[in-house]
Amino acid sequence: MNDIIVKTVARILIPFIQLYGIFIMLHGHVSPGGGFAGGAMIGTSFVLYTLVFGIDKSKKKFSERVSEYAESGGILLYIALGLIGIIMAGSFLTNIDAGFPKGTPGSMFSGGMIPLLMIGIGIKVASTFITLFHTLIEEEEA
Amino acid sequence: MMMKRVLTLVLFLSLFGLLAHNVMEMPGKFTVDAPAYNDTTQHYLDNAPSETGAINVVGAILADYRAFDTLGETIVLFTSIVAVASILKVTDKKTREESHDE
Amino acid sequence: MIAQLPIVSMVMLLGMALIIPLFKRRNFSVTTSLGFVVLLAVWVLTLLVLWHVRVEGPMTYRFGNYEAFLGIELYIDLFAVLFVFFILSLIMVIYVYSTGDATEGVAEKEYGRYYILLFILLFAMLGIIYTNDLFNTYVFMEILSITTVSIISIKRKKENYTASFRYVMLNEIGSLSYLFGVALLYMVTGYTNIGLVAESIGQHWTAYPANATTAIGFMVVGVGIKSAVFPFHVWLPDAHSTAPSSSSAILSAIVVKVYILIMIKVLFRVFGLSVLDVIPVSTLLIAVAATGMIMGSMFAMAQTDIKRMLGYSSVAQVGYIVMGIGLISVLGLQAALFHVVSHALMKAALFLSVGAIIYKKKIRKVSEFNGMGFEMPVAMVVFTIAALGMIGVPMTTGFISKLNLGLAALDGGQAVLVFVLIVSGFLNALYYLPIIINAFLKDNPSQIRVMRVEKIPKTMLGPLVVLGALIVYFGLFPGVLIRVLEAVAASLL
Amino acid sequence: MSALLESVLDHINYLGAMALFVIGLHTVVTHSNLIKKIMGINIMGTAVFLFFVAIGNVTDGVPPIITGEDVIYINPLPSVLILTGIVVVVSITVYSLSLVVRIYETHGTVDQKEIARLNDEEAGL
Amino acid sequence: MVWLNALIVVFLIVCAIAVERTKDLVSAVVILSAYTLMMSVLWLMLHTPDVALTEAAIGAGVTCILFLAVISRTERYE
Repeated sequence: MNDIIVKTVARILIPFIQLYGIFIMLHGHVSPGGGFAGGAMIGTSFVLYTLVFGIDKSKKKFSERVSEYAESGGILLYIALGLIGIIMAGSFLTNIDAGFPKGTPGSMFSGGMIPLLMIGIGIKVASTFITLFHTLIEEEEA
Repeated sequence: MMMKRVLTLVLFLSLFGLLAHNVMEMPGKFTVDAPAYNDTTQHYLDNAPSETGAINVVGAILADYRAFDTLGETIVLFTSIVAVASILKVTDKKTREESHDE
Repeated sequence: MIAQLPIVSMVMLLGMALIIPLFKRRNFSVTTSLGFVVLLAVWVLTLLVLWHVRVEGPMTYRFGNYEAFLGIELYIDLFAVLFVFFILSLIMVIYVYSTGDATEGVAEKEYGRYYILLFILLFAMLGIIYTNDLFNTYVFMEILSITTVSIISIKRKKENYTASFRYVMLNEIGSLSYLFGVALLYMVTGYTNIGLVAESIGQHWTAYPANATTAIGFMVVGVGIKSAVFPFHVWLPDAHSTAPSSSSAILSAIVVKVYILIMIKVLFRVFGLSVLDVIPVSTLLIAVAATGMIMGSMFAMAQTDIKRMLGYSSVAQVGYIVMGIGLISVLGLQAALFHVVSHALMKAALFLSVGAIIYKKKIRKVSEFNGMGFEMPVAMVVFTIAALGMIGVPMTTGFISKLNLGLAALDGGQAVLVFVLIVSGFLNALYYLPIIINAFLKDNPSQIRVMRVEKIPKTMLGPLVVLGALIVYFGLFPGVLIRVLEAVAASLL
Repeated sequence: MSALLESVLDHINYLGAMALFVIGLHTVVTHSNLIKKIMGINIMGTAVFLFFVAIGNVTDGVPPIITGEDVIYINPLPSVLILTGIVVVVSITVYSLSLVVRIYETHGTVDQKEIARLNDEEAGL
Repeated sequence: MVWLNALIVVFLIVCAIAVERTKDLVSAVVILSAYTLMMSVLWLMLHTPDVALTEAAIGAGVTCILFLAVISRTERYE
């Protein structure tokens, strides 16, 4: 697709979509949303990028190496937070009891490990959808 | 052929009829008196901000009270990537041709 | 400290799955040996938990230190930990075998992915058995269904794709039916914790009788599809016969049994006898099971492909287990649980020995097995022992479980079922005995006889011998196992 | 008549969920196109989630974001269960779609009857 | 409000039947997308914004893109 209008619009839109996705992801504990929706939005923005600029360019931006690290990293962050719970409070995935700062309910920095978990989920969801889309549309060279 | 289609349609319609009949007996309009709105719900709504620090109760349950479910769900995503890669990723041309021959 | 062991062992399995990608470019044997070390460690930890539970009684583990009605709970009683221990032991045997033969059709570059999926599968099975939460069970069921289907489709043959597709569709119908059942139960009880649902269903089910009926229907049908109870078995033969041999063994011996354990949990833990007495679940289950026992064997007789034959035989054997459950008595449940163990051992032995023959000889037709007893004696002897077990010859576990089932049926006043058992055993003999006889007595006419004993790798030989020995051992000395299972059955009812 | 109508309107979301579940099931079981089957799974999934949402709903309630005002909140637990469920169904969908791609490459069709016919031909040869 | 709810449910059922009946798979995906969006509107009406947001992003967005990607690699018409 070599349409200049599509390219320009996409170039302007994509950062905003990603920004909104990150906003949704980080505000999971104070407003509707959370890791799933935010991660899906970031993922879709990359899908848009792929559709407009082609898969080769998109793969440069989000290479397989990065996606591999993001996939394992999302879960490893989750497990690490869970293990902190075991060490500090004697139970897997403990939040406030394990010493995570509670903060003021309603503010951005509150909820202990909840925003961290949301980031982990968001990374996982986003990278999953990008990788899956790339894998699905990738034609084999005959 | 036509007969078979009509039969399956009747079968599914009667399944729906059975389910609809059953579901009509269940508690209808949900209020705070509904059986599902019990002490668990009340506890979440009253104590979630003080116990977890998050005012969005859905987020609090998702990532704190029932965080183990969410761990399971991220593993589903991880598994789906591995599964899709295991059938779609081209490892190299030779193995593909071998495996598609037969 | 001991309370943390179940979750630690689950995290270890998960961690193993996550670090396998890092080893991809190295020597592959490093990965498999590390995997074996992890499995061994988990096995030892489970042994500790088993000992602890045997002495101290059941224990609960609560995530995030929240009360049971708020969070998720693991309930580790003898039933759970015994079967986890059994599954881990069997998986270890199959794992050793698979390092010799994961290859049957799996491309070399896919080995890493195969073991990732294997460890996640194991994680999901542990989760399903330990968890005490209905929705958590659903999540683990979905992990289990994706992993099981993808260890079939990883072989990348065209028949694998269609078999996996059918399997994944029916699996998903089953999962969603189960989830619908959970929704219905949540609607009137307001809990997802199994213990609390069971408590409050006693009060609510008189007010909304249709609810309990619909929920039990959805959940039993959902789990029934996944465990291939007779009318829903259509996916099983294709899926189990096309999979790589070690996958077939895992699917047939373990995964199907895990779904049966969920069915036991749902029927006895969630609903309990007060509901089961009123809703005619027992009659339906027994009718379905008896039909399955006969029809499965009939279908198996018509097969020419040996792995498809074993698949249909699984349908019949699941019927035995469901019959034991359907009797709704301590004796019946104990017989069903014993058959879960004995069928797992026998089916694993059958699939692995057939797998060894396929690995060496590349034959799959029943008729080509003539004279195989001289060419691959060990594999064929193990096959014979397991097949005799399937028929129900004394000195094998199969005999003990059939005896138990027959006694339980008589105890429940269902003498017809004894007849069905005998007929089914006879049918089993009709398709297993010719293979054995031909393998040891007949020469293969299509091949020029080369009296050369085929050597199979030690990693494949060892597991076969172990499984054969276990079948005979539990056939001769079933006492301890039966006593333990009787205690488990009594605790469930 | 009006009593029945009122009862139906009270249960409209449940009835809708049941209807969609049955329609989805019908699509999965009887339709021969594989992609349509996957769509049927998606419809079944949303039906179950609609049922969950309807359970959690409270008439005139507000979303469970605690602001300290004196209002009735809806039940938050079903929402959480659905959030997990949605992602699970998407994962299954993607996996089945990738199988469809491979089936098309090996069989040249995505129609189940056609595939069964091809397999029969192969077995006959 | 109740009537609007009923109307949406009827719309959903019609959409679901249309998905099954349509011969053109791309149209079916578009109808499925409309179905999912209407479902998330219904969920918004039932006061569950979290779920509605996620369903709109994942169900209507990602799922339909993946369906289209697969249809582009296979057949469009049944």
